Amino acid sequence: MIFFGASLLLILIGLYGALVKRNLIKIIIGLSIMDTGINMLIISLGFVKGGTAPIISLKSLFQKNSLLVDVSKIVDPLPQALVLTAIVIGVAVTAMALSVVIRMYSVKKSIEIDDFKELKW
Amino acid sequence: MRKIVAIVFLAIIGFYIISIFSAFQFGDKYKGVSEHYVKEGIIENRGANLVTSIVVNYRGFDTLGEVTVLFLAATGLSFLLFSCKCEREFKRIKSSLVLRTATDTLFPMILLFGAYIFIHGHLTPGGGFQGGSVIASGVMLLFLSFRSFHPNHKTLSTIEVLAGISFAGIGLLGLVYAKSFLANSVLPLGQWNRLISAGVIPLIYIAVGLKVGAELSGLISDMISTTKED
Amino acid sequence: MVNPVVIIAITLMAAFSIGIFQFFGKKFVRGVFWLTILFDFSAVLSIAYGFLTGKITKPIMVKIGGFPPPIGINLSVDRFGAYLAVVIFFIGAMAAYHWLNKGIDDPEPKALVLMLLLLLGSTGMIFTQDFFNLFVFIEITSIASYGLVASNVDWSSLEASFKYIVIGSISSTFVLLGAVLLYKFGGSLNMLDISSKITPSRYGGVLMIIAIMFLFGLLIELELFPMNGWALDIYQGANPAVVAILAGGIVKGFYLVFVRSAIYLKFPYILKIGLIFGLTTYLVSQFFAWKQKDIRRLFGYSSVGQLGLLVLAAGFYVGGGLQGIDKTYMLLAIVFFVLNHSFSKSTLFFITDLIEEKDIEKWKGVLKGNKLLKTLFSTSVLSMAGAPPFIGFWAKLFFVLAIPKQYFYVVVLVLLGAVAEIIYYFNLYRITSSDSENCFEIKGSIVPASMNTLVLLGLSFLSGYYFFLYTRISVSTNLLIMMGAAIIIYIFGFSRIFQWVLSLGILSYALYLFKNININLQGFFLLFILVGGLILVFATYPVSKKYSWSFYPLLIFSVLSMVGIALAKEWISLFIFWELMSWSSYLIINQGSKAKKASWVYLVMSAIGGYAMLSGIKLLTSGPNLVPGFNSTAMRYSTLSAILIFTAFLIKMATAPVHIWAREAYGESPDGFTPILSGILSKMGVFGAILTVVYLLPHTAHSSVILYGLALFGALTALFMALFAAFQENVKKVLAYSSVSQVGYILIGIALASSLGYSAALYHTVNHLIFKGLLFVAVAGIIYRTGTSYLPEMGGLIRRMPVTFLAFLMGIITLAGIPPLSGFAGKWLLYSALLEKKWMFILLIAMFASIVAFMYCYKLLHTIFLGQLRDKYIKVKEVPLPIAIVELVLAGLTMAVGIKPSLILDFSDKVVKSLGFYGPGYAYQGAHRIVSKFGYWNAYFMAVFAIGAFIIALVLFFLVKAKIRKVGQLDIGYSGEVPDSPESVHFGYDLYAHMRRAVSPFISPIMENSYKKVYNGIAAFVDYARRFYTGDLNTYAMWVIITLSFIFYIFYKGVF
Amino acid sequence: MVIILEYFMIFLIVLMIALALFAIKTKDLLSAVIASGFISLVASIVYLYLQAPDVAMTEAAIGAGITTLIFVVAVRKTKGREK
Repeated sequence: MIFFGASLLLILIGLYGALVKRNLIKIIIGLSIMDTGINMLIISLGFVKGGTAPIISLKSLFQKNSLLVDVSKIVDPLPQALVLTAIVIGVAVTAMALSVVIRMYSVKKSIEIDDFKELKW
Repeated sequence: MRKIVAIVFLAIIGFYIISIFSAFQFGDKYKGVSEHYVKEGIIENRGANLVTSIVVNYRGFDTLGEVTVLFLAATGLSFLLFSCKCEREFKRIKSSLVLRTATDTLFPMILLFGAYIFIHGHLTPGGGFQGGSVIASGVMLLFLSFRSFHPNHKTLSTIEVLAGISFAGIGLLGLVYAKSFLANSVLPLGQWNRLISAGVIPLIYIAVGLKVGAELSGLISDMISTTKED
Repeated sequence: MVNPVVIIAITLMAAFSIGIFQFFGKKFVRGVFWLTILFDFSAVLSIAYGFLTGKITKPIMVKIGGFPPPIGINLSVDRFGAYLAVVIFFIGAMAAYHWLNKGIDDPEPKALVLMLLLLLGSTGMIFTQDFFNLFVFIEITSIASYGLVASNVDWSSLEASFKYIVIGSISSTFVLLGAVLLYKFGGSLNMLDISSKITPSRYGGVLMIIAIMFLFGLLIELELFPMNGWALDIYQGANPAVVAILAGGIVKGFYLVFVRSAIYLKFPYILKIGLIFGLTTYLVSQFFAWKQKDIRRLFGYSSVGQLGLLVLAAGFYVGGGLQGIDKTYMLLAIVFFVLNHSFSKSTLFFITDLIEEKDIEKWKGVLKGNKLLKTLFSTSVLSMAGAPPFIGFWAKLFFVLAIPKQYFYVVVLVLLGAVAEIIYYFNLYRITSSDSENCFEIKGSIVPASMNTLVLLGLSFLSGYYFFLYTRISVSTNLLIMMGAAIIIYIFGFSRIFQWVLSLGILSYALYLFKNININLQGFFLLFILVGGLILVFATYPVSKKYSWSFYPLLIFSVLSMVGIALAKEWISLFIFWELMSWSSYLIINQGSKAKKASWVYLVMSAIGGYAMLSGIKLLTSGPNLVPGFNSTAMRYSTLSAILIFTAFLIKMATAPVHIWAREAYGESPDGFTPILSGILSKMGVFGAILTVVYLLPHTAHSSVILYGLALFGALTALFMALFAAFQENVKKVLAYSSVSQVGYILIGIALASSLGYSAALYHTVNHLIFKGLLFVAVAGIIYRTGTSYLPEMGGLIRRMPVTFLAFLMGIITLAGIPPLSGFAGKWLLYSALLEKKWMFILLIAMFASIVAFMYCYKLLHTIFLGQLRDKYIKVKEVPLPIAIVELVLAGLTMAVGIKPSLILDFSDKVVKSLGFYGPGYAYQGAHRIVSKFGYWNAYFMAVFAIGAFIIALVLFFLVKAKIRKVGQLDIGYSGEVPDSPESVHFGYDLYAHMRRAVSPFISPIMENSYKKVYNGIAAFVDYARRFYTGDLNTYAMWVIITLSFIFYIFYKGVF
Repeated sequence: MVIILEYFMIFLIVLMIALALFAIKTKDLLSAVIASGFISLVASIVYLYLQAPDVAMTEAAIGAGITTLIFVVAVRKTKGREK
């Protein structure tokens, strides 16, 4: 249960960074913290008490085309697969955002939001 | 002021999201498709690592999308950073002797380790993405230690393209052989828990590993290299 | 048909392979790019074609990985997905072509890769049937757009891109969270599978929060108020080619995904979301755009508004409880809205990039000169603003018809927003079509915009066809074919005389077609329009050369749409042709060189009227009957609907409180068109008013009050407009007020609702066409020769234009209602009718108004023709032949009718009888003696008497002529200076200055000023209010969070 | 043993949140970046506890490694400190 709470807190702290911080890189850091929080939430949603990792590599567990281990003792593999994707997507977005920030810096020599309010109204 | 408003509204959202957790007990059993994956995964795919089975086979389409996202990020990054017609330049401070010597020994091993990870993706934890990023971290080490190092972009691109095309191509082969895109029926499934098993899963993971490795290396090199005007 | 997954695989492979091809050179990359796009486009086209022809009926399900749906991912291509994919690839190809043509910043291969993957991502997003896979494709789409948005030489695109990245990340976070929680909830990620596990009753608990989170992520991408600041910044800052594909294609993909997810999730509050957020977004953006100075941001506001409307429509479609035909209508409305917006808006964005000018004021005169550009721009703007016969109009119409009647306030608000939309779009159009010395170079290729417009035109045709197909409204095919012929006239724009002959040919053919028509109310007006139109169009040829090549097609279009009004059998078809008439007449008036502002006011007033009519018609509908006919008298209608419908007609007649458009629009409209505007077009208001009084008012409560009110309006109009006319110095404006004043008399006649009243109204309608057509045509000829419409610059023209003078004189006599000409009979009938009804107060005003009318009658005649001829007009010739012919024909007509009023009264009698009265309320004694209960009048005797008096006066005039001394124009002068300004040398200037003080409180433009004040007040308010979009990223993000908490609060009724 | 592990997890979680707060609060961008990298690293240990070795590897390699690297590069290129 504390994992849920912790992930939620991470998400909210990350969002708070995006809402309040005036520095562009700080905002991206906030978003990446939020990503971590979400990933952790997904993993903890897939956890099963007393379960093992979804890798069945011991000979004793799988014989003659049938699974010997109790299914409910293996944690849910699907959320893990989803998180794999989510992490990669997260790094892609971060890289994209940072490259935009680098370009913005090369134009205005600043990475403060206050210098990027030209588009409005 | 802004901070207070943010905290208040985030608290409201947090309050509502917490209510979800009352419905999902931590550590509860799961139902639905995952049961199928766990029960039938090995039988259908002969891969010991169920996560790999899901990532490459059951939800292989997601992975194709994921590879695309990374490819997109690498492309977009170099599109943005080099949209002016400046020459690229690679200048960094000189690194220490210790680092350079260590790199000489470590780099091949890191590459090998990365390759191991993605080749054994269907058997052990890890796979294309993990292996690829390990390889990229090896390349990163080269960046740190050698002042004038920069990878050959043509080679990287070629690896990337071939790997990408073979991923999609394997998918299309599945369409030809089994009337279903990305179907795992091009190769025989083989024996469970062997290196050569699980049909096309290792092949796909090798392609993904190479592609991710090349992409991330290119991405890092793009980030680090500067243009002359800076 | 191609397997949909192959589209995705091939596109991906192509995108990957560009990495190698870029080493061979740009040409290879472009080749790969175009081949891929071609393949994709033809593939989705083949699927869409299969759906369209009915070869494919069920959604195409594609298993991926060989696993059945809940286990593996699957694609599901349904009808709308396929259609939308076609649209996306088409617009994507056009945008890419445009961009390549303008030149992409250096790493061109990378840009093409991003473009391909953007299209791929949105296609996948539409096709997939898996919640998590949807998230992946959303991310592909988003990241590709982040990169593309940032790509512009202008650094502001970076700012836009960064804002998009942050808000987009927040959005996709919620989508991801929602998707995973849905998996946890339902045990799978397949949309159908989840859907089968959801029942509405489960929405009491956590499902509500999960669904809200998932849908909210998509809602952010739909740019709903108040969380759409980032989107507007993208529209403003990013490369227009990219914006075109985003606004035209990608956002529609998000929309489809949103609607589909809401359906799968069985979300119960989708209508509330539409009503709260969709409607607010629509209204807010339509008003915020008013004072926008940046053209791209203006279009951005419009796009956002359209999305709001789409969300509202989706709310009704999914959760509005629609069944049967309503649901079909709403679906069609949504499809049409999407198509309209995609093609028009992308065209507009292409055009902004062709002009490369951001400030609206600098667009002044852009459309002058380049016909093709003008056509493209006008088509898109018209379609966006919902002008018939373009697709945006049919969309709006279907939408309004489909909304359930208990949501009438939604209809009103949506139409209000539509008026606001017209206000800013045509403010822009006013600027772009005005004269200016600015020189514009088109930078780039015009091909994409043209292709888009071609598709738009095709779609408009199809959508109109579908409208008539589904509503089963009967429409005369002949009429439509003739309207189509207007396009041929358009094509032959190079030869003005050919256009003229063709127009006359079409009108004559129409007259021939309807020659045997039954004379009832409709038939009467049909003949009236066609005969009057034929005569007046005949006179246009000499003056038409001053105007654009689209003058004749629009003219024919407007006359034929009036025919359509007369032929209408249902209120809806009346509305359609009414709008056609308003818009085409707007476009004609706009061609006047000083008429830009005037035509804008005319259009806005017409739009208010037209939409008031539409909402009134909406109130008339009942149950399944969505297209009420005139005779559906089964139920009692609400007074409100009658008033709303009446508003449209009153505005077109320009009666008292809504007259503000009349002076300038009449005064500045093309001289060839003013006679038609005054003589025929404003009479369509009369037609509609009679229709309403006859068919609608008897079924409402308070009908007698409304009638008396109408009569009062009419009387006041007659009086005040006559007064205003006396103080005008522009000949066309004098006649403008005069026209409105005369229409006031007609309105009194209609309001009497008695047989005598109708007779008076109908008689006067025709009579007014004759003499006002005559006067306006004569004035057109005079302006053509002298080049001025300013009264003090004229004078003494009697010597140069005797024929015109004679005709003009007869027109004035008729106008004044003096026997022997046709004017007298109308007044006699009207006063008799008023006496019969004992409306003495109105009678008093009407009579007083007639006296006031003498003031301007005298002034006109006197100032134009009498007095001294100015030197510069010494060599002026008589008016051109076609005009002279028309003058003489009309003068002959007024004389003939004056002697024999039954020429008109025979027809009006039939009409009055067809309206259910026993007779006209008067009787004939012999051929010329007409009797009512208040007396008799012998037209023949009076004519002889009056002509005799005239001859005696003439003889006397020549006998005493010897005593007149002639003074040369330059004989006046004081202090050694010769005054030459027209005001100081012309005795007719400010003829009634001595009366001005007495009546000044009555002639001050109170109404006009108060309208202006209201407009300026709203404009100032919205100008201030749009500071809501501060440009600050944190604030934008904050609004996202605030909106989410709000949604949680209103939709979630606690687990706690 | 199990109980010690659970306490250790609680410690890690508290550490993560503290790091997150630090990353948001600190004025020095480089420290913030390093802190956020640490969060990922700690998270990957948590994933191991939650029986997700694949994810743990990915998070460590990509989340803590690559992401931090590109952050550091970006911070250096923008020579940034928060105002």
